[in-house]
Amino acid sequence: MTTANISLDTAPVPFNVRIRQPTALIGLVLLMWVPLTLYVMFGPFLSDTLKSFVLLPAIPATVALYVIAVTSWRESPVAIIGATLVFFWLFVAVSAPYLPLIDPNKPLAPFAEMGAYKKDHWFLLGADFKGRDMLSRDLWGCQRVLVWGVSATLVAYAVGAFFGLLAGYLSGWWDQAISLVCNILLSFPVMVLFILILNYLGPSGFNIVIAVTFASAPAIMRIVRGLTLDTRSRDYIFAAQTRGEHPLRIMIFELLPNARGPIIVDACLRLGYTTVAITTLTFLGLGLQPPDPDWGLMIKESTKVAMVWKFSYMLLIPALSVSSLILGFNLLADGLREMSLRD
Amino acid sequence: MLKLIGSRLLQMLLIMGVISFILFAIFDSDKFKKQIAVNELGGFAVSALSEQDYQAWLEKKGLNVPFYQRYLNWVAGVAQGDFGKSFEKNEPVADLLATRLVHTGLLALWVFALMIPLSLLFGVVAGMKEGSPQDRLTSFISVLTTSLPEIATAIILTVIFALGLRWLPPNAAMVNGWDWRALVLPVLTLVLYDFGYVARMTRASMAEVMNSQYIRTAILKGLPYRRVILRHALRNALIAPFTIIVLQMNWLLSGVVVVEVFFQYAGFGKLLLDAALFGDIYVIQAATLVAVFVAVASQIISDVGYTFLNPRIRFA
Amino acid sequence: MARKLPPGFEHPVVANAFDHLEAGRLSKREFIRLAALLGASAASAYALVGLPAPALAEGALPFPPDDPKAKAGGVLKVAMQVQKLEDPATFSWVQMSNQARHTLEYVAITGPDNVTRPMLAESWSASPDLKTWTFNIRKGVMWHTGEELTADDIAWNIKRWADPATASSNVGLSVVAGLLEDTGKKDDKGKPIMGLSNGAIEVVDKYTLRLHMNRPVLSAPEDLYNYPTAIVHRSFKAPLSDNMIGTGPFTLGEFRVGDKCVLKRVTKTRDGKDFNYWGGKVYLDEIAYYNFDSDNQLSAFASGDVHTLYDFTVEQLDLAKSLPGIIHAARTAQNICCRMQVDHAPFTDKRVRQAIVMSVDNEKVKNLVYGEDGDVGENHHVAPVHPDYGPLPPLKRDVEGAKKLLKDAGFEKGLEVTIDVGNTDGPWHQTACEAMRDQMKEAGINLKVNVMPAAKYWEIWDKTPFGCTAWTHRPLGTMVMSLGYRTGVPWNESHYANPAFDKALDEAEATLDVAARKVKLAVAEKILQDDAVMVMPIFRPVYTIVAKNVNGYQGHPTEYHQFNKIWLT
Amino acid sequence: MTETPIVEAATATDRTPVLECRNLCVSYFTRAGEAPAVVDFNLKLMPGEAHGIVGESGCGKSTVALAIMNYMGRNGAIVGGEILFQGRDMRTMTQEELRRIRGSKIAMVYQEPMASLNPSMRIAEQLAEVPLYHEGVSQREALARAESMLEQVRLPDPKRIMNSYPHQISGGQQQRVVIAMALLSNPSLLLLDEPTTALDVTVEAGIVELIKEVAAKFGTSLIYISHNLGLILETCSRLTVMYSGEAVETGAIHDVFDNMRHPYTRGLFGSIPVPGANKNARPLAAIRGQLPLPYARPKGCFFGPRCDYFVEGRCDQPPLMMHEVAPGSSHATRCVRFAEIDWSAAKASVAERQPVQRGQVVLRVEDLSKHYIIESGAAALIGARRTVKANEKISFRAHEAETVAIVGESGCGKSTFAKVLMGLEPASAGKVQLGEIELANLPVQRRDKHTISRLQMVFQNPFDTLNPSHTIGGQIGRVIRKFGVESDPKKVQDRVDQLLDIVKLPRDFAKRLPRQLSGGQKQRVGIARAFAGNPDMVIADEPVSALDVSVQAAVTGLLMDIQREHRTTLLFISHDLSVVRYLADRIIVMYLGQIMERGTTEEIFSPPYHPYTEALLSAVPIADASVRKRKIVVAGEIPSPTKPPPGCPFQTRCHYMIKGVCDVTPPPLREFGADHVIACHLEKDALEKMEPVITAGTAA
Repeated sequence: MTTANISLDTAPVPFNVRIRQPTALIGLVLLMWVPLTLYVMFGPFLSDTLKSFVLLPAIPATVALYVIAVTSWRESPVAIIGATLVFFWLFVAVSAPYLPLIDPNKPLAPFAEMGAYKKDHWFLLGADFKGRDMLSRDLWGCQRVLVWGVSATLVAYAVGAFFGLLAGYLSGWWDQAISLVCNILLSFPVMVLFILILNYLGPSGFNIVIAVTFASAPAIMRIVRGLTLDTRSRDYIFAAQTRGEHPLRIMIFELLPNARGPIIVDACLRLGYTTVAITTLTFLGLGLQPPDPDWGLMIKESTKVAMVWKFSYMLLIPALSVSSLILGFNLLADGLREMSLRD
Repeated sequence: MLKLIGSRLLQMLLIMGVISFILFAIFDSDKFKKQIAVNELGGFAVSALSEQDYQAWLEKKGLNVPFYQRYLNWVAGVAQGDFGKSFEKNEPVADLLATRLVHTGLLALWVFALMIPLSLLFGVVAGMKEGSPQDRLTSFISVLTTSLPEIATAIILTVIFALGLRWLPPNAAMVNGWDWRALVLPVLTLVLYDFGYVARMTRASMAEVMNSQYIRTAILKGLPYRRVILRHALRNALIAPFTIIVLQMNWLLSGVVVVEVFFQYAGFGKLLLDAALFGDIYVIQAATLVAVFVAVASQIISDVGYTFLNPRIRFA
Repeated sequence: MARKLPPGFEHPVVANAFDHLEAGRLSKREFIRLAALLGASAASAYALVGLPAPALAEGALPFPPDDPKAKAGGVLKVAMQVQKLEDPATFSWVQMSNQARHTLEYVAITGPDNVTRPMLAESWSASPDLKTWTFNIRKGVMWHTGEELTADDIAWNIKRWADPATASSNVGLSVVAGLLEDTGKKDDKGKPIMGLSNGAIEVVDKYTLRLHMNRPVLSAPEDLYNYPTAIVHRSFKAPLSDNMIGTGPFTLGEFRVGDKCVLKRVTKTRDGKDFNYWGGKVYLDEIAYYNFDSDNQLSAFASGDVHTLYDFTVEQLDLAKSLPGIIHAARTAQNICCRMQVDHAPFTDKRVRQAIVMSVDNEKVKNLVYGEDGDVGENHHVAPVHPDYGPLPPLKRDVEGAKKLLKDAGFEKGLEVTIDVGNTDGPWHQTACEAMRDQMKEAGINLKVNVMPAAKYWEIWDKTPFGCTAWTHRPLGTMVMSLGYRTGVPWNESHYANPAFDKALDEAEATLDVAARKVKLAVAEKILQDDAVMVMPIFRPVYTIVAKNVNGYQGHPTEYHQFNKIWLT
Repeated sequence: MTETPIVEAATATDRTPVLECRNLCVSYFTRAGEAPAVVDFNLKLMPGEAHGIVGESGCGKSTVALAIMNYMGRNGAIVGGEILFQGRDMRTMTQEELRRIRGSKIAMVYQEPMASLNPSMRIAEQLAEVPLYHEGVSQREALARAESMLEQVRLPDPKRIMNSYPHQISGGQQQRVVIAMALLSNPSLLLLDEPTTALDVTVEAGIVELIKEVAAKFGTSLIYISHNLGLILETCSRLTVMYSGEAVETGAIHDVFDNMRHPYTRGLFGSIPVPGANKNARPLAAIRGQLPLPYARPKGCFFGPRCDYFVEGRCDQPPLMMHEVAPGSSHATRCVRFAEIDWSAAKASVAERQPVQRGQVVLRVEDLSKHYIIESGAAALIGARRTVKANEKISFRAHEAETVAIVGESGCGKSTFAKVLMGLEPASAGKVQLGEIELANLPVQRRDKHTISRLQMVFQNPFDTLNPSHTIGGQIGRVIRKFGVESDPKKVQDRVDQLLDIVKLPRDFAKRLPRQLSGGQKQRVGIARAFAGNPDMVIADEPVSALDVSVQAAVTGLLMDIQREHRTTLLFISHDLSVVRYLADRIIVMYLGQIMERGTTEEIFSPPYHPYTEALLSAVPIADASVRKRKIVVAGEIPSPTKPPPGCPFQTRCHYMIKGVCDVTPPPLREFGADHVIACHLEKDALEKMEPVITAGTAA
């Protein structure tokens, strides 16, 4: 009998324990996120001095978060790989201003090839058609995608989850009405919806947030609604009701926390979709605007100047970068799902 | 069942009506009229136009009448199969749309023809034995492919096969007449993305079925493995993928925009984008409605198919 | 009249010009152009000044000579936006005229050498006061209908342009404007309605047409090759694409806006007789324009889909260089005009404008974007390629001066300005502005470059206080100045209003003596330059690329396509 | 003696065991490493013999079954011992050989019939497969056999059943189909894994009868796996008691039942409410502690930590062997000290309690009715509306400090009644008075704090009753604050601790999350939460049905104690008559939303009976060899509450059914004694003539 090897195993910490984080962690997340958002969204309004150090606190926060993530997701290599990819880009995003990179908008040596040494600068990844350093542009490029992508997803979730809870818990005509609106929105192919909305609002980061909200919120609403319907029939909800709790309280404190797991998984996937969307839209000229570096933009600009083998790196670099980020999100989602299924 | 379909179709028409009206309303703004003028006459010319000339131009374009009136005319026209005339392309929208849809249809046809068998095969094989090498392989491939956005896939494929190896043309504009080689890259791009997703779904559903108790029953009945898989497992495992595959039509309409623009393939997606950028309201209208139609129709089909495949619901 | 000039050069202006030539006040090329304009044959003009004349097809046809090796047949594929063909008189894009140019021809044709030669006209002459112009119409020019082209046809076309109902931009051309008079009627906004003064167009006989201007016009023949002046058949009714009757060797085959425009050789007239083209041999069977928006034209060429393309931007130059093909760079007066609205703070203060202008080194900017190609702008919108360009001393960058001016203007703490950029001709606009940004910084000016989509820019190009507008090529310096800077003219985007300038410009336009005119125009140029209305760093070349197997291709400064003598190997 | 077990019925001739397990060890391999599910399991099964395996959840009894089938799933494996089927070791067989045995020689019946039938195949095909693939008969032949087999398992209208999909027939019918499937190829061994757990008592009785019959008829050997000792007693001749993967005691039914020799077995029996048991006279004795996790088992005797006879240095010394109770006897136990323990002494281990006097009326229910109108989904499209009479004319009273039990099978509307009481659903008609307040149509939102706190509830499913994302303390505290018992954090905290003490949970549980608790502990917290607001009345909806017997006893005991202390009125909703008998003062028997019989516990359990009560009583399996039962097996299934039969709801299954009366007019209320009411068409005397169903024999 092999009872020996069992004793040294400890019961795995359940998934939700890991997801359900102490407030300190939330603090860290904010510490990472708020500066980054400030820097990217409101950069123009910040004074240069402020701009120069606003991101400093975010760097240790990011590293800390990464360490926590890796340690707590130990037993899911998939999740760890995902986290590593995502956090790599997060790290680059928050530390870009402090990395030894030249100004990503500075035209130096057009079409300098990979590893070329021109204008006393090494172009490790070459330069684009304006002679701007690809490496620098590629690294800086992740900032906007990350910030806009994540904020868009967040907003979409806030809206979607709220209506989902409403529809799922109150049901009745609330459900009817909300579902109808969602059906209308869901009957558009996403890209069509994006094109229409952005074409109407005009291309800009904030409008992308709006567009993404319109496109994703219905789907999210459906998910949350489903989860709510499922949870709603649980005894602890009855318990709360028989305690005479206010519906809003029940929704937010009793229902929502238990929909957490699936929502987080879905959110990761959705982050991927949003990233794709933003890059694609920018490529189509409906998204973020030049001159600041952005992967979609780099692709867009390169497609008309780099259509030969010799210059193809201009296309490949941003394409691979964005893919790696999305891969990160997807793996993360997979890992989390895997873990949530285990316990 | 028929009642259900009927009501869904009705709902669809309603939705279409609402949407088209909204579109007319928002594209009625001076901004968009100006945009059309600029695109057609050029910025210099437009700003040189006197107000009177501009009005004359609007009148020539039929943009001077209030939008609800235009909407009514348009609806009336649609009733007789006349979708109006494209400002940019200067030809009846119906013809324009028809040709573009044929192109995109062809693209989609190939995509499905390749994607469905591939993804189902991989998915089923992977799902049959969870955790087996082929399962891990499939999962890996599908995560990878789903993580490559079309634009990236398109670029990578183009760089390798068109710019590098020079086996295939880098764009699908097909100026020298029809050329299947030009279609390869766009199709591959779409297949690659879609394959992963469907394969994952198929795998998941197959795995779930294989873990179900009735499969255990079937095995413990002493049935041959082939029988268990083919008769007991597949039927139940393919219900979910079926609906997903049908819903891919909807997704494909989004996918083609990028691919067609990147490869300059004169299809539906490119048409829609051009129209939107130009402010070509009648084309936008028709294109959007077509898109919505396809989307909703595919939803209906998948629902109906689902109920049909699933006795539990069919005889509820 | 120092000495007797050979026949054809009788015109006093020509004679006078010859004196300037002798005295070295006028370049040989300018003399040739002028002589040709005023009716002398280009060939003889070349001979007179002792320059090798570009060879022409036999019978002095205005096309390159036939190449003995030339092989007939083949389809020339061109990447270009394929646009709609409505009314040639209201063409708004050169692309449209290119689609039509091999069907609808012009009275005159300006060659790559910028010398204007007769086309549908056989020759012309101008009265000494330049108010009366006589055009002898070429005999034996056949419409696709089989009829012969007559003076009446031309007259009919000119009348059509002059008719307000046509709303043709041609009325802006001096050759047409000279024929108009105030009808006394006014439109709703009180603008006088102009109409043909009676007897302005006189059809002397079947082959002779005489125009009576109410003011001297120098550039009549040149105007008649302006792209909206294509000559259409009397049966013309818009849209052109429905029934394309012309005198050219090609007519419309397949046509789909935004897709393709295929031109087919005309062999039979409409009534089934053989069609013989006046212009001698034509080699191509078809000319096929395929729709590619400007970004994708070069990649289309790269993938071998097309033989040539409309144009590509400087960013694509390196890509183009890496491709097999001959790159043509035509020197033009196309430019970007970073102009400030003089009635909009802070630009109301002349010192601010001057500071901005002084802080920029035009040559550096130009070199950064175009390297050796193109001409450095001098902030007065007249380009060296303009025949009436009056040279001024080159600009000097003066950062200190700029700083001082700013200080005086009360901006010692530095100045914040934003420039709108639409990249309407490609990202190089942005590049240029970013270069300017970096230079201005040294003078304490903080320039913010605000990039927007082209279509969006065209909505605000004449409204934004500080914008980077692209102006296309126009044959004469006077022309651009009066279009853009006269008080109150519609395209005056800078809202510049200076009577002194207007006066100087009037005088320049009124002067017929070329050299004198250059001098007069220089005055206007100086005024504009000193008022610091714009930074105009670049006159850009236009690039196109042609596959090796295309013979006889000639680039044209205004990107007009003329493929009669092109043949493929 | 109960009625003849199957051994006698089919005494096999040849003496080779059908099945023999020798030192069988099965493990599951998880992330946490190897988790032994079955350890050193031995079993010898003679032809025609029926062997029972009992144990609580997680004791590995189902694993044994699957191991015998040699089907261990992905992460399971037989790591030791051998399984001899008719003398051949199954572990040496090839997949093909196994396939030929499975379903033909060895067949299995599963716990959840619905899940074990393929939802997208017609019954006919699923049945026909068996002969098709094992005997290679023709399609027609196979179908014919299938149909006749359906008849043999007493399915009405086999034709219809053949052509229907699993979801179209009721649970009981599904289980019969599964049994038919198992018997189709006339197996020599039939494995039954909790075959009736998912079914209602009356239905269960039918199935059990069937199993016994067919086994007798086909001379099949049975292995009957169940957590219910009563069922084992009824079906088997031998049994094995399992605990935490080990067989702790095995032997012939009567040896084990009458003189058990393992503390766990003893504990198990001690915690089952048998007729003798009574909350005051003979309270149940729960087993303390809980089942160890597979990877956290103690050294030596796995039961050690929970055992009263635990002795250090002996009980914690592996390996523990099975010891024959008497040399040569087949009765064996895994207790090292079985010889020293005084088994007769240790019987009544728990002290008696004084019965409480009931106070005045707290709850008054009069003619309460609750009807639903369903027009959901498909129905809506057809435009059909059906009214479901969940409750019909319910009236009764509940007094202070008294326990009123509502008994009934699924669909009898007992849970709906609870919802109406709690104000989650409005009543359709009738009165409900809590003290003076009329609650019938007072939704919970409109009830004031006080009223709400007076009426609280304990829920059925321990895994749902607590919100997984809040700490125990938080959830109890919330109630305290909500009901304004206490407000300032310190006091609340104290109160929480107090309550945890009351439900016998360590105080530091306050900081724990529900998932870190066992089912029983969760249920305790649920009780604590219910009593947090000092309610006058607590509704307990099947509070223990989802718990293992040993835990059940503890929880019910706890409930009783608290009630006793607070003189709370307890409304105990349950389907389990034995539990009800144990703890209720008065009982209400419901069927399809109507009260069939109402009276004190004694009145209910002794004649006169309502025919349904009678059937119910006889259906309940009793784990006491000394008790005799009158067999009344009711036919058929419980009709769906959406289309109840006319007249008396029970008429479809009642064997006293009077044509033209019962199926036309609703039954009259017949009064016996103070508050003993029976709703039946039978005349009073007819009812009174009934014989008692359960007669306690002389205890061995």
